[in-house]
Amino acid sequence: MKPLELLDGGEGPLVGWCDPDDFRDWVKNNKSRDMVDKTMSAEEAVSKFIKDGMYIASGGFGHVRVSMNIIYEIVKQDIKGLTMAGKTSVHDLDVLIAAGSVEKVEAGYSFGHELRGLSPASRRKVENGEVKVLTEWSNAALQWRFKAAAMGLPFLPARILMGTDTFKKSSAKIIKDPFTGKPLTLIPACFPDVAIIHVHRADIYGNAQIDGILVEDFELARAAKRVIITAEEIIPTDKIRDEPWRTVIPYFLVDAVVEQPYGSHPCNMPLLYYFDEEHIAEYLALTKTEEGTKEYFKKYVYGVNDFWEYLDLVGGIEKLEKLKKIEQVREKPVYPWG
Amino acid sequence: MKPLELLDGGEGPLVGWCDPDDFRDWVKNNKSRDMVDKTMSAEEAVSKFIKDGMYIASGGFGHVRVSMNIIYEIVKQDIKGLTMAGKTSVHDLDVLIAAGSVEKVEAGYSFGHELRGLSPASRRKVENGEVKVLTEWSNAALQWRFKAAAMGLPFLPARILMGTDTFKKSSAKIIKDPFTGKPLTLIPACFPDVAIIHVHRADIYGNAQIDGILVEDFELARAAKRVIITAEEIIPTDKIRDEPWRTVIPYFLVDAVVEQPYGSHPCNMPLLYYFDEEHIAEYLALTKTEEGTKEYFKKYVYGVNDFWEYLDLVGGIEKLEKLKKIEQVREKPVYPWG
Amino acid sequence: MLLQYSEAEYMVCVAARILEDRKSVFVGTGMPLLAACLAQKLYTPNLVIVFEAGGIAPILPRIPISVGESTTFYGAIMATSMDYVMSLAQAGYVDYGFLGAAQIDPYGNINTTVIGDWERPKVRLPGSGGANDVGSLCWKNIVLMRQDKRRFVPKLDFLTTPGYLCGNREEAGLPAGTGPYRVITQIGVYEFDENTKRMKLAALHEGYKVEDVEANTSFDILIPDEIEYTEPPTDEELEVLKEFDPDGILLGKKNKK
Amino acid sequence: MLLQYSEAEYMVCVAARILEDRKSVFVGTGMPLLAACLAQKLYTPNLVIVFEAGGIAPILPRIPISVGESTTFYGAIMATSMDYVMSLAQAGYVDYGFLGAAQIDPYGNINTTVIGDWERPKVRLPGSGGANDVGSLCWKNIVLMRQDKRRFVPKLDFLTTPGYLCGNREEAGLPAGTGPYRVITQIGVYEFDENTKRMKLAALHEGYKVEDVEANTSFDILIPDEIEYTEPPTDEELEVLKEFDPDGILLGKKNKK
Repeated sequence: MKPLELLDGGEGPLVGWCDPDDFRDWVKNNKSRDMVDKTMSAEEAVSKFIKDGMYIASGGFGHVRVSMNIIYEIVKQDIKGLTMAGKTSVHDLDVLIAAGSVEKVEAGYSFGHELRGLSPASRRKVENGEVKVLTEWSNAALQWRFKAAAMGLPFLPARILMGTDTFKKSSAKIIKDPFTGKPLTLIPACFPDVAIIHVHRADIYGNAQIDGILVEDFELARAAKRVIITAEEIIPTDKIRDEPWRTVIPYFLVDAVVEQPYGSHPCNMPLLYYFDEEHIAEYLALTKTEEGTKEYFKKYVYGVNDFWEYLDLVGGIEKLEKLKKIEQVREKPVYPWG
Repeated sequence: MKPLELLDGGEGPLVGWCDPDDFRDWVKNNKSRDMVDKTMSAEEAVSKFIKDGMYIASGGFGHVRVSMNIIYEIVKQDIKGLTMAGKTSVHDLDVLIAAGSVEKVEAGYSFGHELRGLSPASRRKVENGEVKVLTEWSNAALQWRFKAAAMGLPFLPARILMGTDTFKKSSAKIIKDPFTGKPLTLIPACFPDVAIIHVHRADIYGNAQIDGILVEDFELARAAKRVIITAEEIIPTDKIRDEPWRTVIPYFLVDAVVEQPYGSHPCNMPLLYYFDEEHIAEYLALTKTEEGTKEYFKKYVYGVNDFWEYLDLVGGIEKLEKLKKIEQVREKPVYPWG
Repeated sequence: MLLQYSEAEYMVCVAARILEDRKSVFVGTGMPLLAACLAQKLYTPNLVIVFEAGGIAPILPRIPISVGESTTFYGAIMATSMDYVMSLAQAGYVDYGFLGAAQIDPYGNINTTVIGDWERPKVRLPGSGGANDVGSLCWKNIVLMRQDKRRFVPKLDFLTTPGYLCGNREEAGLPAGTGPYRVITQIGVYEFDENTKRMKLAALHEGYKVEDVEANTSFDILIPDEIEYTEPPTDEELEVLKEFDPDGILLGKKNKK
Repeated sequence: MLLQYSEAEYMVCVAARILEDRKSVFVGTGMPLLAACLAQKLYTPNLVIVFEAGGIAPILPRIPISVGESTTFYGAIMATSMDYVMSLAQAGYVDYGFLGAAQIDPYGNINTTVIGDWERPKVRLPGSGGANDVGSLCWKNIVLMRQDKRRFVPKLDFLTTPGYLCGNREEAGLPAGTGPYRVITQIGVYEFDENTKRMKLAALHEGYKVEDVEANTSFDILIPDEIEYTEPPTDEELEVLKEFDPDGILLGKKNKK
């Protein structure tokens, strides 16, 4: 047999990876195939499934379709030492860094708020060493890491990263492909301890539907060891069974189902409500300092009893209806950061 | 760098594979991004895109959602020397073998009609050497070959085939995975020359929707160099744009769009019409001999001017309505082969 | 002894009783599907049926004759793709698989590709289909097949789907902890010796003797000191089977082979 | 000279004129999206806009501020996933990509990760995001960025996304025939020498001189013998930009940097 060549290896630590045989054992022993009611409160879901030091990943993309009620609950329960996938993780990651919950990041797109500018809190903490960037990736690399995991594989090949420092700071490898004879990157699987995914609707067992683009949640839900679903609404299972082709996440992947209308606020929920740019601007302004950051969390996380109170505080039904109108292109957005 | 080990290689020929860089060049030069009307007759689609000696793959699964109007047209135009992917290809492959169009097969599940028994025509021709089985695969292996191609990759890893004669007669390889240190199969991509996919509806540009399971058509449409879509109905592009999450095949993958209601007959079209078991039984009975096979084609392919005449011949609207009732569980199926 | 029930019915009933509740099972049409339906109705109401073409946990309005037809996703919790369900199996989500076979060897490896030489076969069979995938990726595989000396052979004409290979299944790279679990024939049920991974009689069906096993096997098969017996189909089981397959389409066919 | 239009508007208009009709383009929000929209409106009506989060060919009701928000699949021909669009790009279906950068080197490699040392950065930037993917997989990449001596550097603080690497892009395994195509700054447009793969002035914007290029570049940049000039934004272009971005949200922001 001809020897295959391993050409290069990233120097970054292999985080979130495990032997697919170990993941299979986890699935066998911990993921029930039984259809049982998994509805619970955000408080219960976080205290049950998210522990200090875990590797977490959040669904959606940037400020779009993010489970903010779970993010705030992580802050409230003062979970520490988390590692988070920076898979165009923006507001969610920034809030958890600002709160001191996330201490390590696998960076894809992180520490920025797209057009809104860089994240004051994340920049401060990364630059002063409080938060450690473990590895660098691209967006495609991170989602293919989840896809490899979803497929029960140790890696997926890809034609990216070669020749760059992004590769050097990753844990990918480059081989000489035995079919083409050309260099090919192998992207290691990533099996997060917990994925937190906000969806349009789910039944009590966790069968979930998402409207519009899936980003990488189709894969992430299978990659993670535990999946917390938050849903804009709980629907009867009959509705799932009426259109089974609309199921994006089947129940046996899911460990907790939390019903929370407007659960993505201040982020966008496609077709339902737009970004609350005023709130995001307030957050970005306050998190410029440590004091302001404390003020933000005191007001919006510690100062409210639950997400309903939070929704009242950020403007209540009037604000939410306005965000709905903007989302549905019936009203012009406002960009206070412009 | 540690040398990687190439542990084993299948002895089968590497069919349908090309360097992903060559496929990229094909895509650059031959797949237009322009939205142009691609509707044409089955006759035109076949004469334009299917040439002697090509590698073809048919969508759907077994006797389900198969583009029979194109299959019959291939017979009618007497295309020869085709290689076909036996990806649970059943009736389509058997008809093309019986007619002498397909001469080589990459076998996954082939030469059988599931519960209906083995294919008389295919068995005869494989056993007497008229048809050559090039390679052996499993169903998952073949669809991952298409998935690798769809992703623009030379291969996908998988944990199947190891240790078997199926592997030996494939063109897969086994390496020592650099992450786990365990043997891992590499499934080479497969880029068919033409894929023929029957769908529920499409617009004139080729944006296509499929109801129910996708089998492997989501991947196959991207893997093939040319894609012929046949559709139960053509719909306005507005309907596609109203629900873009229902698009399974976007227009820029598609080269021809043929509108043909009941185009899957005698195969099943999910939610629309059931298998025509009487017709399949007639086919299976006639193809027991070469004479019977000729008779079948004389009657149902050469003896009709188009697919409409064929539909009349197999029982017309009354038969089709009956198959609809069976499909929609309003009437009991008949199984003449039972 | 075959007055009240056929051999196929006996096999299906025994298979149904082996399945566990709250587990998932990859099924093909015919006997495996009937066994899964029977189990779901009588013994394992929460059994999750998965079809290789993409249907997951349907409410079957009648017995599908193809694993890709629409009844396989009728009222399902998900209608997805082959990649999705095969990936689920590869990631460890599918507990049981059912396989049929033309030949089996002492390690539970099976042949569904050719009888005779591969280049110029005496009988060309359909090939692996999903069998190699099911046999590689599910946690426990159950083989349902007719037993005779030409089918229970020391060396297969073609090794389509892995059992324990030569006892080295895991070293070959197949997922750890997987492999053939039971073989069910018209004569009895077989398991695999924990150490040698070779086939071993687990139980005889009513009316059969150890000599029948030996007379229908071309290799040395392990026979335990104490012989256990399976229960024949109960009236309740037979009634349910009749309900699912009133015309004997699925079982009648198998009997003729 | 910047009375009627801003530098950002000039850059967007030049970018829009570079795109070809009947081609596909990967866009991020901000300047790239405005350039694509402007091109679609005036020059390349059949330009196919692709967003990395999954939206393909939408009918934009307004300018999205995130590449994942719902307007990116409003009236689209497909609303799919990141895997799908990245796979399309990997298979050669995406013709153009747009990239921004904090630093660029003579080979068109770019940095969007850190200024200073990676371990303890002076400025931590967002990282690659989709940039490494776009820069690796699209056929032709266009970089839009501000030019000065700290940004046009001989050696990047961090090589986030490949240009021509050291001229060995293809040998490194990146898809054949791909690479940076143009760099557009406030001063001019740059291309890459066919042989050396090093950056070369293609055209200056109105009002700029070769000395401005040299004063704002920290490496030897190739200057052709004959200098070409770009056309400044036309009134028609500026009107269309105003229509798309009436409040200057997307361009105003860029100007402030």
